[in-house]
Amino acid sequence: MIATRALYSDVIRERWRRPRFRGELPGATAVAEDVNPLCGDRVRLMLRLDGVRIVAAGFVGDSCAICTASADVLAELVVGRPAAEARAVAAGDLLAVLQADIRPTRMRCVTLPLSVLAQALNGGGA
Amino acid sequence: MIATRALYSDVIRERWRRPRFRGELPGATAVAEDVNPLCGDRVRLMLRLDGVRIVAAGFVGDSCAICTASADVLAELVVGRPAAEARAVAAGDLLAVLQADIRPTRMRCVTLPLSVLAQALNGGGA
Amino acid sequence: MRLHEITRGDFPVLGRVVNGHPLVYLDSAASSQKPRTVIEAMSQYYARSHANVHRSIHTLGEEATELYEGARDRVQRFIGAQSREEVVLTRGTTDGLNLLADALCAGLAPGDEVLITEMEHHSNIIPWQLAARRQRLALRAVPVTGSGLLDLDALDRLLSARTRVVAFTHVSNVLGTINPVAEVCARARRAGAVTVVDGAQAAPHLALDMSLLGCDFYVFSPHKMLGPTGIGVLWGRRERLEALEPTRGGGEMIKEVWLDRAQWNDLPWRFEPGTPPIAEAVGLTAAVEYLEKLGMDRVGEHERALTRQALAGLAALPGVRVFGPPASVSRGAVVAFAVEGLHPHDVAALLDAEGIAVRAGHHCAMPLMHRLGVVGTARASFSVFNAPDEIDHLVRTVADLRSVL
Amino acid sequence: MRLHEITRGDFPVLGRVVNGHPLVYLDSAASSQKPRTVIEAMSQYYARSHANVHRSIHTLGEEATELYEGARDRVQRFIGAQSREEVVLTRGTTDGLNLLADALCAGLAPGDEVLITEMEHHSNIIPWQLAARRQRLALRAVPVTGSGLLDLDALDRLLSARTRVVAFTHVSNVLGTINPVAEVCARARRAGAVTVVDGAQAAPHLALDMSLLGCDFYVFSPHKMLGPTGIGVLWGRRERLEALEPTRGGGEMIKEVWLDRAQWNDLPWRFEPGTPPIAEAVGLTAAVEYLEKLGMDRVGEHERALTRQALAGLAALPGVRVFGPPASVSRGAVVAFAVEGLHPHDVAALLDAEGIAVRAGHHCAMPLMHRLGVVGTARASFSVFNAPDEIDHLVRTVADLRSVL
Ligand SMILES: Cc1ncc(COP(=O)(O)O)c(C=O)c1O
Ligand SMILES: Cc1ncc(COP(=O)(O)O)c(C=O)c1O
Repeated sequence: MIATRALYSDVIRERWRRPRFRGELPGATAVAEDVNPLCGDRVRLMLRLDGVRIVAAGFVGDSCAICTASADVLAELVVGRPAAEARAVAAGDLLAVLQADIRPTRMRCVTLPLSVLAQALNGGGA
Repeated sequence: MIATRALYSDVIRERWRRPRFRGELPGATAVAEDVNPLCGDRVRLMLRLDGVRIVAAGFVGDSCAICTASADVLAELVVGRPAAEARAVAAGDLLAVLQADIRPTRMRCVTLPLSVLAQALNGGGA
Repeated sequence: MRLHEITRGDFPVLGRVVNGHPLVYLDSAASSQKPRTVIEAMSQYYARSHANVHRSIHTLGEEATELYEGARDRVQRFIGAQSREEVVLTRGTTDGLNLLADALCAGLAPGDEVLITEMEHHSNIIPWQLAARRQRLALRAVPVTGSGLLDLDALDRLLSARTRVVAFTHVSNVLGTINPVAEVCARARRAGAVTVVDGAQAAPHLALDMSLLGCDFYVFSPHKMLGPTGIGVLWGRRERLEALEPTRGGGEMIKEVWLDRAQWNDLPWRFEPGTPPIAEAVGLTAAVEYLEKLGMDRVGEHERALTRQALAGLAALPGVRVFGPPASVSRGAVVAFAVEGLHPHDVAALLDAEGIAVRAGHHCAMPLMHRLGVVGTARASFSVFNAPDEIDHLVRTVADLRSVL
Repeated sequence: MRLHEITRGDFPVLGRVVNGHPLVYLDSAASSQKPRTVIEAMSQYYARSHANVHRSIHTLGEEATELYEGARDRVQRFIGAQSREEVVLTRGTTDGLNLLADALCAGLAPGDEVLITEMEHHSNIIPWQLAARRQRLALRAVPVTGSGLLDLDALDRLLSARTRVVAFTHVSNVLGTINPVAEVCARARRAGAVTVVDGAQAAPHLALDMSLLGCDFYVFSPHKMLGPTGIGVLWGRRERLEALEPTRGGGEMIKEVWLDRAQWNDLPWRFEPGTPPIAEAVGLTAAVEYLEKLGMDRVGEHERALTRQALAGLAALPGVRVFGPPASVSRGAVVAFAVEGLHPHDVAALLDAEGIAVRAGHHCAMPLMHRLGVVGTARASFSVFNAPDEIDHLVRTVADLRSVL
C-alpha cells in the first residue's frame, strides 16, 4: 500500500477532488499565469477587483494535487480582502490550511499560486 | 641536458637548418597546402611537371623540424620522377632517409607532406 | 541469463534507496543511468591525461587528442558511418538540430517549406520555427493517426517541390512509435528534400546503420544511451556536410583567420568550434563499448520484452489509459499512460514514494499532447538494467494509485 | 606557505611521469588540470543522483535539478552577479560568444558596426564575422600598440554612432595584457554600444565583480578554471538579457509550444535549450568552491608571482624573445615566447621530452600573430598548483634549447 498520507493530507485530497474556485472567472480584472519550471505545473489565476478589494477569484491550470489545492485555498483566502492584505498571504498561511507536511522539493507546488497572485496584483502578463 | 637524440636525428637537424627545397617555386604547375590539425603544422608544396614527370619541387610552410625535414626529403625524392612513381613514395621511404625513431604521435609530422603531395598531384586546392 | 542479470551490478546508482525503497529507475528516456566503466573512464581521464585537444605537441595534449578523436572512430563504427569525417561531436540532440536548422535554412528562399511531424519533441520543432521566421519559410507538420503512427498518405500530400527539409523523429519519446525512416526518406528524396532524423530515442535501443537508413543527417544524445551529459552526435552524409556552410565560429573550426575573413577547417572539425567536450568524449567511447559488448540486438530485445510486459500490464488496469501504437507493433522502450482522476504529476509523486522513478508532464511534446487531448501523461521507460520484476512492481503500484488520492 | 604547497596534493594528474620526468604542466591557459574534489563530485553525482533536470517529480530528478540550479547560484556569487537569472549556463566561451553574436546582431541594420580588437581569440572573431556577413555589418578592430596594449585613442576614433557592439577580451591569451574593461565599457556605452567581454583568461585568475566591470555580457569557460569540459558561463545584465530574442530552440527554453509558435520560458532557462551539462554543472560548483576556499586574491597573487618569475627568467636568456607588455605592467598568467632558430612546435616537443607541457602555435589568435610578425609562439601558462621551481626548470631547459637543434 502506498504511503500516501506522508504525501497528501485529507485537505489536499478533498480540494483536489472538489476544488471550490476552479474555473474561468468572467469579468476578471487581474489575471496572471505562471509555470513551475521544476515540474511543469501551470496555474492561471483570475481576480475581479472592486476598487482595491478582491471580490471574486478563480483559477485554471494544469497542476498536481498539491498545487491545485494550494491555488484553491489561496483563492478562498483572498476573496473579500483588499489587495494589500492578499499580497501578505504567505506560504505558511497556505500550509496551515492544507495541513500537510510538504517535502522541501514540493514546496514550489505550494508557492506557485502565490507568485502568480503577486504577478496578477502587479498587473503582470495575462 | 635535453635528450634530443631521441627526438631529432642528425638528418632532421641538418634538413631543418639547411633545407634544400625550401622556397617558392616560380612556374609551379601543381600546388597544394594542408594543415596537421593535431599540431597546426602547415605545408604548401609546389611542383613543376613536364608532361607526367616532376621536374622541380619546392615547399614553404610553418612547420616543425620533423615536418620540414620530411617535406625537404620528399621534394628530393620526387624530383625527376613520373607522377605515378612519386605517388608511391610512402612514410617508410621518408623514415629511411630521416633515420629517426619517430614516436607514433609525431608520425603525422612525417606524413603531412605526403598527403599534400597526393593533393597536389590530384589537382587539389592551391 | 536475462540481460539485467548481467548488467545490474555495473550501475552504481542502483544501490540507491529512495524513500525507503530500492530505486526502480524507469526514466531512461529522459536520461539513462551510467555504468561504472563510463564514470571511471572519465575520472581516469581527468586524473591522468587531461589537456586541451588539437594543435598540442605535449604528451598529455597528444593523449587527449587521441582519446577525443578515438571517440569519433568508435561512434563511426557504432552507427555504420562511411567515414570518420561524417561524425561531428556536438553538445546534444538539441544542439545538433539547432546547428542543422540554422545551416540548412540559411540558403532557403521565402516560401520554401520545412516539414516536421505532429509527434516531434520541442527540440525538433522550435529550431525550425526560428529558422522559418528568419527566412520566411512555411513550416508544416505531418499528422499522427489515431493509432499513433505517422500518416504516410498525408506525408505524400504535404511533400511538394517547395519542400526543402523533412525533419522527423526516428522513435517517438511519448508514443514509442518507430517511424519507417527509410520509407520517409525515400519519399522526401524524390521530392528533392534533405532529411534530418532525430535519433534521440532510437540510438539507445536500436542497432543503427547509416547506410541503410537513407537519411542525410542523424542526431542523438549519448546521455540517453549510458553515456555522459554535455555531448552529442551529429552524423551527416559526406556530400551534405561538405555543402553546409558553418554558422558557428571559433577556435579549431578554421585553418586560417584574418580580421575580415577566415578559411574553414576540414570536416568534421569545421563544425566543432571551441574546446570540445573532451572528458565527455571519453565517456562516450566507454558507453559505446559497453553497449557493443552487450550487443545492440540483445539490448533491443531485452527492452522490447520489458515494453511489452509494461504495455500489457498497464493496459489491463481499470482506469488506466495507455498511449501509442498497439503492442502488436514493434515499439521503442517507452510507455506513456494516464490514470483516471489523477494528474500525471501526482502519479509520478506517488510512484516516487515507492521508489519508482517515472517522468510526468508534456515530455517536451506539447503539440502531440494537444493532438492526444491531454495536458500530460506519466511515462515509464526502460534500459539494459531494468528487470521484469521492476515492471511488475510498477504495474502493481499503479493499480493501487486510484484509491489513494 | 606558498599556494602550491597547499594545492599540489589535490591534483591527481601531478603524479604523472612524462618521458621519464615528473609532469610540469604549464598549459593551464589552454585547459587547466582538475582537483580531486571536482573529479569526485562528478563521479559521485553519476553514482548517486543522476537524472534529467526540470519537470521531474521523482527524487533523483529533484536532486539533479537542485544540483544543477545550485551551480547557477554558486556562479552568481562567485562573479558578483545581481541575480541568478543573469547566469546562463552554456557549453563554453566559444558557445557563449556565438550565442551573443547571433542574438545581438539579428536585429542590426546593414552598415551597423561591430568593434573587436586585434588581440582577440578566434572565438571572439569568427562569430562576429559570420554575423557581419549575414547582416551586412562592418567589422572593425581596435589595434594593439607596440607594447601589447589596446590602443585606447584608436578605440575613440573607431567608436561612432554606428557602433552597436564592442566585443573584446578581458585578458589576452597570448600577450597576457589585462584590458581596462570598465574604461572600454564606459566609452562604448557613451557611443551607445552593447559590450561583450571574453573572460576566458580572466575568470581563472582574477576576482570578478560584474557590478564593477560595467560590461553588458561576460563569458568564460570552467575548463580553464579547474572545472570540467563541456560547460560554459554567460552572464548578462538583466535588462540586456530580457531584451534578447533567443536564437536557439528546444526543450526547457519554452513555456508553451504550438506547431506554429512558442512562448519563451523565463530567464535564464530561455537561453538553455535541451538537456544541459548536468554533471558538468556539479563539477563547476566544486571548482568554484575550491577556488573560493583558496581565495581568488591569493590565487591571482600566486600566479602573478610565477608570471613575473618566468618573464624575468626567459627575457634574460640570449636568443629568447618574450611577447606582451613589460613585466612592470600587471599581466595575466601567460608568457608567450620565441626561441631564435627554433620553430615553436619544436620548442614544445623538446620541452615535452623533459616533462614540461607548454603550448605552441598561433593560440587561435592568428590576426595577432600577423600583427606580431610571427607564425606562432611557445606559451607557458600558470595555475594554482605550479611551483617556483617548475618555472626555474622551464627557464633552465629553454636556455639549453638552442644548442640541440
Ligand atoms: C581569450 C580566449 N577566448 C576564448 C577561448 C575559447 O574558449 P573555449 O575553447 O573554452 O570555448 C579561449 C581559450 O581557448 C581564450 O583563451
Ligand atoms: C525524441 C527526442 N528528441 C530530442 C530530445 C532532446 O535531447 P537533448 O535534451 O539531449 O538535446 C529528446 C530528449 O529529451 C527526445 O526524446
